[in-house]
Amino acid sequence: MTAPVRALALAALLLLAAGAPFHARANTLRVADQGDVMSMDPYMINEALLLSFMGNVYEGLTGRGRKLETTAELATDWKQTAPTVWRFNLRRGVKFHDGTPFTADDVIFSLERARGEGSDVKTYVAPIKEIRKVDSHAIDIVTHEPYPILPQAISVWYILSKQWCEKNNAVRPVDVRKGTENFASTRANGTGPFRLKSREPGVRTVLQPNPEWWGKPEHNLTEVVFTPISNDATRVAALLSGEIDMMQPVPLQDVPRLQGNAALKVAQGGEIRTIFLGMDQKRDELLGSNVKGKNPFKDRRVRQAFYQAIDVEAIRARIMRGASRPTGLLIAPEVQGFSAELNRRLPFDPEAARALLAEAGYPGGFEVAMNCPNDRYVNDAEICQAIASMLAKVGVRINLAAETKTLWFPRVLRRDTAFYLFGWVPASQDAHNALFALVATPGEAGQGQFNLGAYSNTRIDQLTRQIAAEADMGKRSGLIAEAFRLTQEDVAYIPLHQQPLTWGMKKNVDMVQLANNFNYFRWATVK
Amino acid sequence: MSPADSAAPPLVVAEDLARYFDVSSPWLERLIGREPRRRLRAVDQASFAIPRGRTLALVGESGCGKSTVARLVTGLYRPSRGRVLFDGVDVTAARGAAGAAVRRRMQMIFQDPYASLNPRWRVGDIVAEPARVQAVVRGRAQCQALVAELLQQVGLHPDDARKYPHQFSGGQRQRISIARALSSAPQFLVCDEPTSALDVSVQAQVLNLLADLQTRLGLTCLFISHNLAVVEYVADDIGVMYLGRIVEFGPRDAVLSRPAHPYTRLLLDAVPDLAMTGRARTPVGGEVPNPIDPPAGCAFHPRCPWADARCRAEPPALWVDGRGRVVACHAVQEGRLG
Amino acid sequence: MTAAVLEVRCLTVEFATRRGVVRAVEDLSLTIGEGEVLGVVGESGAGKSLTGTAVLGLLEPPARIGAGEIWLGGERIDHLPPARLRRLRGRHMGAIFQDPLTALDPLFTVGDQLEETIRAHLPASRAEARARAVALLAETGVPAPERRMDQYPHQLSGGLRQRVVIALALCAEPRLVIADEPTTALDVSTQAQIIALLKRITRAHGTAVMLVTHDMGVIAETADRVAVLYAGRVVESGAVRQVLHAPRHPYTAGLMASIPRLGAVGARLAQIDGAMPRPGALPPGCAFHPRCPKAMQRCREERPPAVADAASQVACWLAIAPAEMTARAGEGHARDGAIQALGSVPP
Amino acid sequence: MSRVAAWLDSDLAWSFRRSPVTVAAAAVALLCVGGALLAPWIAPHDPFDLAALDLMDALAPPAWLAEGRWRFLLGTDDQGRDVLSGILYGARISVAVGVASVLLSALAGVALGLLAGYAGGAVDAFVMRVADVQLSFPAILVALLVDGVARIALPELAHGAAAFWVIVLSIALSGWVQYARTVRGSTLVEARKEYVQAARLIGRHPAAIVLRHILPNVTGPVLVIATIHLATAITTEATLSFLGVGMPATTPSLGTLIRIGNDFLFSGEWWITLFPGLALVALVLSVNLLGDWLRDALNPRLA
Repeated sequence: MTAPVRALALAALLLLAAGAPFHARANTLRVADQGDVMSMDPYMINEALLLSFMGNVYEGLTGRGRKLETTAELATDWKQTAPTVWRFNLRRGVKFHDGTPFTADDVIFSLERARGEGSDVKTYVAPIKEIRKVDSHAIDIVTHEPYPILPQAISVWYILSKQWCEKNNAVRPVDVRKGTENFASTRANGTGPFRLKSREPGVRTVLQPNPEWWGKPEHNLTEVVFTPISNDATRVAALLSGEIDMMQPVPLQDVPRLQGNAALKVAQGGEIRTIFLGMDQKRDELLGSNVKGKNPFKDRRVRQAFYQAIDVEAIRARIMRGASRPTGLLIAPEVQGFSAELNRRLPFDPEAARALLAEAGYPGGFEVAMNCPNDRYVNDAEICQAIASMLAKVGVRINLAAETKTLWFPRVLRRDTAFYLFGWVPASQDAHNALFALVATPGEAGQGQFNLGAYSNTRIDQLTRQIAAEADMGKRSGLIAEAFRLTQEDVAYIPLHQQPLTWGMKKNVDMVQLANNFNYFRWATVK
Repeated sequence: MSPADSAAPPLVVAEDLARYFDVSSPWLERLIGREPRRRLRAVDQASFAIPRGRTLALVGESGCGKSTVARLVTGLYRPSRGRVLFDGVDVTAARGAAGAAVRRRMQMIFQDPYASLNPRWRVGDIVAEPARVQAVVRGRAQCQALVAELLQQVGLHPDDARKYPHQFSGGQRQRISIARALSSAPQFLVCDEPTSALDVSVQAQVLNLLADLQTRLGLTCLFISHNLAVVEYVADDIGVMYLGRIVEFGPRDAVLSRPAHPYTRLLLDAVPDLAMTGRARTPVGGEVPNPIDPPAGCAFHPRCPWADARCRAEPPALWVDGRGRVVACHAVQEGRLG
Repeated sequence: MTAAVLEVRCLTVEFATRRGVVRAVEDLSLTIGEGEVLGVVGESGAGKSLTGTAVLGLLEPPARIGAGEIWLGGERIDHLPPARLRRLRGRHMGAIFQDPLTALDPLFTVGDQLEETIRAHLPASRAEARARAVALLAETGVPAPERRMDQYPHQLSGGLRQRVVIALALCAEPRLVIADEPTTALDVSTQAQIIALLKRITRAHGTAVMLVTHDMGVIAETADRVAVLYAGRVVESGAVRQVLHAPRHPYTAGLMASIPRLGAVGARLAQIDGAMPRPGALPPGCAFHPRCPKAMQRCREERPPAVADAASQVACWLAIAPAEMTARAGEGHARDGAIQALGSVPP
Repeated sequence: MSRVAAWLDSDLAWSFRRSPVTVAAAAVALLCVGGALLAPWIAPHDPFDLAALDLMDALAPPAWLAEGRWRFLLGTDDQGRDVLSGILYGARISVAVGVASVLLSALAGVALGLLAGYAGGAVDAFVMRVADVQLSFPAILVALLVDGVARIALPELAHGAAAFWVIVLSIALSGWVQYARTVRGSTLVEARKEYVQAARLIGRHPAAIVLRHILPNVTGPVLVIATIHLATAITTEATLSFLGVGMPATTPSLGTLIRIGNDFLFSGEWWITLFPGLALVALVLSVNLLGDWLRDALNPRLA
């Protein structure tokens, strides 16, 4: 061996040797989900996955702790100075990722952005009337009516930089229903513990720690790589092969296999997400139906017939492999306002269903299209198929459209649907959020923004307003119960179940699992 | 070879025919490479007349433009300049009914007997096509009768009408081609190297057949060939082409026995003589230049032993000598060579 | 005459088709001596190109040698393994084909191809190979050979390309050159140049040449001896002068008469009626009899053997002496006769 | 009868009989296509009848395994659908999509190829540039695009009957280029041949020349491409369905069945994906082998 060759070989060896520990020390957390984060703009869609992921980059005035308690983030403290006025003191010395300082102007700008055209997060800021700037780091939030749960309710209303949005022509968020992109769709400028390093929609999104974050990091990550893998088997294979460190959801049929793998662990819990079916109760003629000139869903008997035709226990046993919690309510037991007494389902009874249909004037059933995602909820498309087959037995023919959420979300959010599957987590952990977003009559201020069948009951609207303003918890519970009872009587929705929360991880990964399924990397460690 | 009626006007007249082909690269390439447009002068200044019942042969090597002339005369190509008169009618301008009428009176026989018959058609359909399209015959029975008659005329059996071209040999296919050409009862026949793809024994059959038919039907012919020996058998007049131009024109015997243009002499010398077994020749050197970029002056000057400064600079015009020959050559005109 | 460079004995080339074996060349024998040009002439489909291909060992399935032997310089080559044959082909046999473009690799310069071939077969340095290549180009009449060495085939005219192919065929100084229709794709004026060149060079190098062509004119000017093929068999062979001027086989005679020649004004061309039969559809007896004006009953029944006299050899019942005919009539084995007759061919 | 006899005696039939692989491929293809066509009569269940499905039958293993039931010979999927019936009905859809899209793309490709090849000039340049652009998009991408557009344009129609035509259109849209290129090439060659000039000479209409003279002479390669394209089309449909943009899950094609089954590969319910997968492989492979054979058989050879 000649001298230069030997030197080269030595250098190569050294590089290899240096590379290995370097690789180990670079604590990259590779995460996979069944669907992509649809945008980098936290106002683009009110979807838990997006809010969860962007919650690592952006922060609200308040936030959530390890036990889902409300914590101080961009606000250091707050107090109610009048029934409709809240004083928030803002954290000083906070900088956005681009270096601009965070001030009260950014909060005011973010309010206008969140309740303006194109925003999908109107529900969170709907109670706010205005924000008055006290000084550069203090504001007064004025609500229309007394709103005791304001700090909890705004925990996923993230604050954007006024200057950055204005400079980059991103003052308005992109409307998911119309589907174009702007600067903020692919770039992000928050104050959070992680900053966006790169974004390839549908392929990978990379975060890296923000060294100038105001808080004290409790993670040891150097990089987070997020990859959507919609195919269940592929996602499982990626975890088994070590290509990724953490994934969710674990397909229910594969839970035992992952549990049996020594290198892996499965974190399971009950998610507070409720899966339910919605029906168009507004149009005079249903989309994709053979019933012309009228809307069968306007008839409560039809809605009840649908309800009673569905065997939720069979879905739990076969499709959810026993891991779901069938529910009669739109909220989970962990949510404030839940009532065990009300959590009863109408019995599964195909005979009754047929009779109700006949009574409503559809003895032979009818045909209707159904919109369903196939990469949003646990076994979403399979549930829809099973429901289609159950409804077929009472004579209802379902034209099932199961598609990716990037197509499905805009479609159902435009209310271009007759019958659909949906899931909801009240971000505030409070029943009011569910009533306000799902049950209230749709309106400009964000009420009923996710009431996609446009169900309307003026009494419930009134109750919802009262619940918001009611500070007496006992009275408040009564109001909530009444609202849900009315919802059930009307069969406004067909609740199905709360889905299980299952994460698959390598043994060396630690992450805090929250019941709202938010993935905060600030508490993640890789050993 | 019927005697020409010198009083009657010629059947076919070509006046100053020219045809250029655009052989430029695609415009994008041209734009990028800054290449100029390139034109190939396939035919330039070709004028001739063919009297009724007579045969004009155009002779020259490949690329000299003789086949282009054939296609210009029949209207397959549009001339870039000049015109063709058929019995007084401008072929290039005739359209519609007038065009169809003219076309019925002229037909063509092609070089390649394997490519000139549609392999998917039965011989009967091939032969009948011109007659059908030109409405010479009507009805199935009439058509079949015509096909049978034509096939017999060219020495095939009427039953052959049911066969496909691949069932025939090259010579037989050329007979089918001739039958097809005769099907619309034309007066004028263009033969584009009709025997150059055939074996000699079959070539004789086809040449004899053509000669017989011409006599019997009183056809006027334009005969294209590269073989002077073949031309001698069929032609009344001979035109020699070089690089798109007619360089010598005259009655057969005059051209063959007393060639004037140096190129005609070269061609004559190149005809292998079967009597000269083992004889060594000193052939004229050089090859036909690229027609896209022809030499200046007389196109033949790089190969011509008599070329001088004038030949290199000035293209010679056609010139009629005292003995009725038409030649385009400075040397001949100046009397520098016999 | 010196020893034969190429000797083909009773060669049969056949095709296995679904309807049985078709013989495209049958019982064909040839010899070519040093510095001699043998013209192989016949109509398309007569089997002349197949013969050349068989000698080169380039037959492709379904064609194959069915019987017979091929000897090159005293070595039998028809059954050699492909690798050995390939070496032999490069070193001792050169080939010139009809289309010069297919013989040249469009991606390499003329010089590359010549040098590579020279160095593959002769012990020569790069410089020596180049010098030899330039010399060869000059010899084949390529003007400015130094400059042409660096050009690509598409930059040359057809005539120049054929000259390069000839140089390529000759560069390893082969003993035998097989030229298959070397002038057919060329213009008349260029044809004469190439014929003259081929003749001059092979004479100078003492190369044996098998010149395959359908053009009697080329044969007349170039060949020393000629073999006339009809339907896969040699019907007549001998010295060019003899065969062309005093043909003994009616087919050769008809062929010669049907060639148009200058100065025969006004005459009608003699013609042979009909067409050559396809291999596989040969008539019984003499394959030529349906077209032969002199056909007799015997021609329709029995295949004539090849018989030779001092100057030529012919396979025709007319040429066989009546005594011989009666002598053989009893045996009825035309094939034996052919072999015996061949044995008497002068070397 | 004499026609049948003549065909049986033809070179094509001869080369077919001589290749055992081709005969086997033809038998498998015939079995697949036959099973697909006869599905409504031979399938034990109707997998497209949602009312007949029972979720409680779901995930039954093949009959010969423990817990297997003879009612479901090859087991059931996650919705309780009989896998065997699913394969038969699914193959029906796959074959229908394949044949329809091949016909459509061949029709479009041949027409455009003839037009480009015969008209030449700007028309040719335009068609071929479009073809180039088309070719630079992978077939799947084109299909996804068409599917996406169709879903936006026909929101409630895009599923069910319309989905079939959307898939057919998608596959045809990416498939026509090959036909067009081949036909254009052959047309250029044929148009230069003298028989076409002869037809022009007698004043035949260009359309007549193209249709009567050129078309019959360029169809040979089209047949070969069509056979191979059929296999590609079936695979593309399977891929599309696998990606979830193909046939709806309630009327599954082979590809949809494989996708459904794929989710259950790790959990041990292998029969849901294996049997449809085998059926797809058998179908595509046999059609492909037939195409290869046809290409070789139609290839002009010596003698």
